[in-house]
Amino acid sequence: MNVSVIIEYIGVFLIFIGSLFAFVSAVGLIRFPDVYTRSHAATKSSTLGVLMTLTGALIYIVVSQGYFSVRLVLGIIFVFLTAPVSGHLVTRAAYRAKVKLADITIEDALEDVIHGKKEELKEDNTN
Amino acid sequence: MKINNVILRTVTKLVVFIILTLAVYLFFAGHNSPGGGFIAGLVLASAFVLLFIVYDMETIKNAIPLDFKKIAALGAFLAVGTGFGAFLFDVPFLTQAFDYFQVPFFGEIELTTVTIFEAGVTLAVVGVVVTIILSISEDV
Amino acid sequence: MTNLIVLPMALPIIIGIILIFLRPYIKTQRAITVIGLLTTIGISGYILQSVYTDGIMRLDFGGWQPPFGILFVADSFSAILVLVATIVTLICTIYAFSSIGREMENMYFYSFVNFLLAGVNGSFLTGDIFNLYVNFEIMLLASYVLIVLGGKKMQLRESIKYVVINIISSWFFLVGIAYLYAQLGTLNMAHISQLISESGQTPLLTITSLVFLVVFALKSGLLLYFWLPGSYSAPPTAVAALFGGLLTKVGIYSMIRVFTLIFYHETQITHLAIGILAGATLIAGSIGAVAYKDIRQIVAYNVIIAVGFILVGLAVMTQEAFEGSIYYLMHDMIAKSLLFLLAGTMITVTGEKRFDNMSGLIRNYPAFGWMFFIVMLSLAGVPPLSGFIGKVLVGQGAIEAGSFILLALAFISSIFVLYSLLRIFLNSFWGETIISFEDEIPLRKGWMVSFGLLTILMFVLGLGAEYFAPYVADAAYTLMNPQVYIDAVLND
Amino acid sequence: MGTLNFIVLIPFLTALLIPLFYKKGSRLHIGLLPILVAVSLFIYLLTYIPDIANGKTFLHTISWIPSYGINFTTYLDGLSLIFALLITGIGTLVILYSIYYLSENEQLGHFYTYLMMFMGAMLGVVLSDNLMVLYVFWELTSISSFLLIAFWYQRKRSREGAQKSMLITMSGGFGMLVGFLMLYAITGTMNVREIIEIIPDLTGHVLFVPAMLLLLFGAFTKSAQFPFHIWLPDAMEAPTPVSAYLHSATMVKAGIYLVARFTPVFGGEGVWFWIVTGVGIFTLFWGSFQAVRQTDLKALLAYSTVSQLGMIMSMFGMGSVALNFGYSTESVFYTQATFAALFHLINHSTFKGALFMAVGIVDHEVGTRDIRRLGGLATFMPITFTISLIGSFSMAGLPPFNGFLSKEMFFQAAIDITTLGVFHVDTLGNLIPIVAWIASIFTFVYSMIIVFQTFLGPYKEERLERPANESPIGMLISPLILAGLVLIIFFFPNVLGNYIIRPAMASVFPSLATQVDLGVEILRWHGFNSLALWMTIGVVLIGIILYKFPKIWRWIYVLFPGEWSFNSLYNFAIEQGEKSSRRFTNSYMTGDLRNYLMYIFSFFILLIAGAFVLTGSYNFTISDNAMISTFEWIIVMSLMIAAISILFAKSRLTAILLNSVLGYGVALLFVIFRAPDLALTQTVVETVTTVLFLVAYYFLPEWQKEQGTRKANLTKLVVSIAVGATFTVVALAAQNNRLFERISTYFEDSYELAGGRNIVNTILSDFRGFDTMLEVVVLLIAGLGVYSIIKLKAGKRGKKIENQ
Amino acid sequence: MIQTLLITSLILFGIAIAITLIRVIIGPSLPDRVLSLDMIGVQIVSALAIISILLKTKAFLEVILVLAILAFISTISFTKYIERGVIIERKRDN
Amino acid sequence: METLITILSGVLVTVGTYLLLSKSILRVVLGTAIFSHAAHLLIITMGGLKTGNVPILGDEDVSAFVDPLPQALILTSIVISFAVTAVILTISYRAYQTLGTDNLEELRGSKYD
Repeated sequence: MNVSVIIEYIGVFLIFIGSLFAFVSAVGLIRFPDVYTRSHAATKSSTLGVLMTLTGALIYIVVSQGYFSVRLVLGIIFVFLTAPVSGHLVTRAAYRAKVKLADITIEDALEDVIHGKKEELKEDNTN
Repeated sequence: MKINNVILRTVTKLVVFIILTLAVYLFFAGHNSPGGGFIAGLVLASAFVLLFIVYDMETIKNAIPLDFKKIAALGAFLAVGTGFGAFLFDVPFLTQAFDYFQVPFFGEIELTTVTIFEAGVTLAVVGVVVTIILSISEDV
Repeated sequence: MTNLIVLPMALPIIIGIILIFLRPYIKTQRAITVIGLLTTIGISGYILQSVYTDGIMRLDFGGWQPPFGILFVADSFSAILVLVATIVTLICTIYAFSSIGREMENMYFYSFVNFLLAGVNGSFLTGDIFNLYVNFEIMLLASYVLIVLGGKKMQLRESIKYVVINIISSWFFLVGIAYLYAQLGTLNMAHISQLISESGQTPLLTITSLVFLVVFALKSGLLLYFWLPGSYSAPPTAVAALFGGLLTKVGIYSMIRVFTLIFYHETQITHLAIGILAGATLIAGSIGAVAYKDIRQIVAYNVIIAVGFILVGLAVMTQEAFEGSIYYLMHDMIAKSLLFLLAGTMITVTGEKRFDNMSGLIRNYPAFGWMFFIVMLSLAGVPPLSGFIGKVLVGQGAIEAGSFILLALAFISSIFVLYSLLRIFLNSFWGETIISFEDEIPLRKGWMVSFGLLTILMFVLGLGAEYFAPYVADAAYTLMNPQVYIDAVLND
Repeated sequence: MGTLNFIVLIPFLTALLIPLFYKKGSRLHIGLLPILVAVSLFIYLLTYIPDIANGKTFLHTISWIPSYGINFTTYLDGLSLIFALLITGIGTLVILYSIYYLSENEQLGHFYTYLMMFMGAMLGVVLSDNLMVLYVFWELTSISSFLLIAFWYQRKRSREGAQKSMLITMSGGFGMLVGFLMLYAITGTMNVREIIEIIPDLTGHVLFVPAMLLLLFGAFTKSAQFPFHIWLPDAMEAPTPVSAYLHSATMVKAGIYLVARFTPVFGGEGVWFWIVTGVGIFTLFWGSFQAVRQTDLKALLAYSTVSQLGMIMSMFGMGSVALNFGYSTESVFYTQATFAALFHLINHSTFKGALFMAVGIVDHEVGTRDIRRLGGLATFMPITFTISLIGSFSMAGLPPFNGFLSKEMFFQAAIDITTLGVFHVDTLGNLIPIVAWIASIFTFVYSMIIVFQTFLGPYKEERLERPANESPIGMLISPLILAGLVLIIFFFPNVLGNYIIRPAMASVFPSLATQVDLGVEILRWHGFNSLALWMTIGVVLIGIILYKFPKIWRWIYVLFPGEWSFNSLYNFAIEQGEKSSRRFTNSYMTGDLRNYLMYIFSFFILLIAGAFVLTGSYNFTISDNAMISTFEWIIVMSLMIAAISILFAKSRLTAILLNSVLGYGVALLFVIFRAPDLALTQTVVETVTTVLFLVAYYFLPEWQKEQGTRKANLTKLVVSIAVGATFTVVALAAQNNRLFERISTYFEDSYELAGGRNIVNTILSDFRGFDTMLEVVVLLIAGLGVYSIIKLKAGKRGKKIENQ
Repeated sequence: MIQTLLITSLILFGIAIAITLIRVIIGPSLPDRVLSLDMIGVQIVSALAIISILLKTKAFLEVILVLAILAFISTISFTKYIERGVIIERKRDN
Repeated sequence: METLITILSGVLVTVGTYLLLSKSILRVVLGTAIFSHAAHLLIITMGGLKTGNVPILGDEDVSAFVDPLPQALILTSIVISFAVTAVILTISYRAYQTLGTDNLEELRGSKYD
């Protein structure tokens, strides 16, 4: 087993673990009670899973095909940059659109700050 | 109503830069790997769309003072115009010429009329997509 | 210089594009459009002549040998239609100069007209089935815009139906192409035809051809014309005239082309179906034409009758019948445009849509009234106007082929055409004059020019039928002998 | 050469010139130009008489559409000469009459244009030898008749009459055209002469009888034979000169001309004999029967014309049997009917023309033609009275007028035909003389009504518009000439017979004319043993009784109430036709897109699935299929689920979201199918489309739950599934029916051919670059279109909710 | 071994996509769906990476990047729609 | 695989047809979008699936490629569908704005009598 094969394995394992993460976060997406908690599953673990997979793929390709893909690197950077942002945006949108928090939620710190001021916001599209 | 978009805007700036680079890459890579005029145009257009979404129309229009309809027309003109080039050389309409040149330092370079054609396609696609999106959103 | 045959399509496109840059200069736009169309007419005439003398012309785009590239093929049939379509477009455009209004002219109206013509001419000329689809789309998109341009309620309402139905038909077209490609693996129409004659038209190919039948029936208004009466009534007069003259004709052309060049082996299925549809169209169109008092409805149903009539020629598949269909196509493009222009002008000058609300127009507009009378006779196939020779030849073909039911339907339908238009004439042009001379809206010069030109064309086509006979005969010969077309494309 | 052709064309040229010269109130009457033309044509045609009488014929051809055998061929023989003389002769008189009849305030320019057009067309009909050209002129006569009937187009009745005549005669014309085309199909020539030569060998052709029937249809509509006669009385709305000219003397005789002209083609056939004779004789009866009940003098004359035309028609029918025998004395015997027909044709033109003009004078002078308001005019209008007397008596078949001669010959022919041994004449044929006789009684009665109820009896000035006065002499010239002819022909019938009718007989019976002289000596006196004479005497006696005592038999008309006529059938058809066609069309043209789509999809299913099942093209195997991995299964299933759940989406955003999912899923599939370019494009386009949806949907209403009846939803479901199933099944079969190799392998050399390694891209930009170019144009149109549609708004903008 | 692992990972991603799709379908709120769509986007991106390895081709690397970008744009437009209705504002109001 | 994808496009067609037969214009537009997906899948299936490599000529010698022609056709078709979708969306939007309804039943238009 030479080095490259080992590195290949590392890549593949990264991919595999990434896929596990993705799977778990998908399960989380189903099982969590409200959109805010689900967004955790989606953005945190899923992002991690994707990043791991992509990194794994990058490594694997570098080793097996001897090709360093700038596009893949860019992709990794991109996902790294955007995934949290989109998660953030969705949650914020959800909150502004007055999506109900789960019953088990204890405190809504933003209630007065946002909903207090703007009753005019549309109640549209919430289901 | 004020919505704090700082995070989004910061990211967007970077992202748009990536997209533009990608678009240019896709445009030139198109003949030999996935990509090409169409896709480049679409990707480019999506960069504009992103800008419009994240910022607003007026800001972007001021930043990029272009009439996208004319860009689209120009693109179509280029695309159709390369066809008319055939009349000059008495070859069938839309005959594309290509050749390879050995250039020092860069190695083999391919020069082809397809590039002009593809540039037209790209411009047309960008122009049209942006025109469509803008026209509808402007009409509030 | 075979490149010439791309010009009837490429010239309007490039002019349409240039006009975009000239948006504020309406006068220049008009001038360029007219010059461009005149040039196109000249080129089309030249193409027709050269096809007649030197045989079928073809242009392989990019120089790729068929069947690998796309190509344009000009045989007499397509050349004739290109010529007439361009002439009709020119005349409708002249009408539009003084009717369409500055607002629309400023909204790229002339570009869209040019694009429409490009799509139409491209459809006539292309020899590649997928390219035909693309050409259809050019024509359709231009027509979508033209039908809705102006934004009146009726336009919007009818355009939705028009657009959706056309999307469906384009979709069927794609499906048909997919089926065909799966079986034959090629897109060049001549090549398809050749392969089919090698393998025989298997039942599945026949079914594929029926998919195309659905497509072209939708486009040409053969029985599936539900979109037609509404959408031809909605747009401004000049546009309606263009539609009336061109749109269904492209469907008819494609139907004829596909079912003579490609699917001509199983006529007892495909052509029987076409015959039945044509008969049903004649019946339903005739009934529709006498059902309403709204002028534009009547006129629209007349379009439907003509579709049925022309396709009788395809259904019976004889040399005479094809010649008749071709004559009738030429005639119908001209006469229908004129009819639409006249009907639209009647509505403009009276402000009424129903003929029983108009009366005595002939006192105010004598020349106008007589042109309506002439176009009515021409459409009914009264000699020596343009509709006559086509009718006679289709009739001959039908007799020769023994299709007496179609023959009867075709001729009875002309009585309905006559009656439907006669009612308009009697009620609106004759009768007590309602409009006083002070109130009358003067007819613009541009209108009269376009009416006059079309009327003259009807006479030319009718009295000078002999002049067109060799071209028409050549066109019909190619339709009857697809091998001529195939040889011109593949074997030289 | 081709002076004959010019005879036809000159009236048309005149028609074109008239509008140029016409000026209201000019010193010279515009009518002078046409009268000059007509009279010179008449005189010119007269010069042909000697040649024609010697058996010469004239033929000239000008090419028109030789490719289809359509040439402007004129042929002048005895038959056409009779008609041509009538057309130009009566035409001259009518124009002369009209100059005084029509006021200068009328649109005289139009009138004479139409009249000249008609004259040319009519000459064209009788002189053309080419079927198609004959048809051309035939339709032109219909058109000019239409224009002339509706000369006073402000009147509703004129327009209706014009419409009716146009529809009926044109329909007949179309039928006749088909008949001609069939003749062409049988014989392969468009020339009547050649057809006559060829046809004897082809009478067994399957199209022979249809062609004959269609041709007769044309002839009967034009000549107002029962039941197509209904247009003629309504055509009387035309100015009287027109009625006199078109609707009694010339145009209505075009049908008769046609029958005469085609007798050599179809004559001798039983069908021809029975239809022509039967329809003619019944029309004779029906016309005279209806004429008696009329109160409008012109309507009365119209029915009388119908009746007389029927009579002529029946005689041609009877004469045609001669051709059944070939040459023999017996056949010559039967040709006498035709001789009588031709003779009566001329006579009818003279006396009916005179009568029409006289009635026109009455109408013109007293302002009414209702016989209930007329009476006692003889003292005020003696000349008109004389003319009417001559005309009526001639029509009634009394001596010493030409009507007597031809009526006698008619009776004789009707009696003779009963001796015919073929066509089952021995049974039904006996009816012919009886019907003829009864009809003649009615003819007598209405003839008396015309002259006596108008001119004798009490003078009712208070019921007239204007007090009666004799008309200016100008208007009297033409009827006087005609009345004079009525007398002259009676005294010198054989001049006519020898020089004009005899050559015409040769045209009708070309095969017999070569063997024997078909001329007939017209006798004024047949002796007392002639049955025909006794029939005439009977007619007169019974006629006088009926005329004197109308009360005892008029109840008969109650049996034939007006609503039962074919006229009301026509009106009913027109009215109900519109209503029911509207109902029918509205029933499927609902304006609802859903219905239309339903029709289209159903059509698709029926046609494609139907053909699929019928041809049994089912062909399904998965052996050639590519492998499916688990991942792919999952993706495809997910896509199906996503697609189906769009149907259940409660909000539009969900639907768009799911559509996005579908789009990305399809992109993923493209990746799996090794199509990177497609995946790229699909991804971007999907996103842009989604953005577009979102942008546009902001302005659109939230989507409502689809409410519909259970049944409607079920139908939708069934149709959808059927469409999907048809689509799939055919697609599967198509895949497994791969007949040829793809052409695409060619493109695999793209690097050498087009200098690109990405095959798809080289196809797009080079091999099929034209598609791409057009696609750019499509995009451009869409972009501009969206811009224009948005920017250009009709009227005031805003979201006002109005329903139209 | 490598092959098996890769395929397993691919299947896992497939299942993940399917599960996420269920969330898109059942909602209940719009943000839920948008979130899930975004997640499907990145899951597909990863799946693409694995497919690229399996197919031994570089052709799909562009797709990965483009898909990542565009999923992001989609998400942004959806969130903006939910938040404000208008995706593209005429003029910023702050 | 071909069969499966064909069935998938069949399902898409069914869904699209059902949507097209709806009252709301929005659903109709969505229906057309789904229809175009179905057509694209059909076309690529008709060229044969996974019969070879990605149709990009690499340096290495690969003998079999998947059929590139349908891919080119689909590319064209995708763009055209996009153009059409844009136009019909615009039209329906304008129709709603002007006519105040997106319900096709209310868009029947005045009855001609």
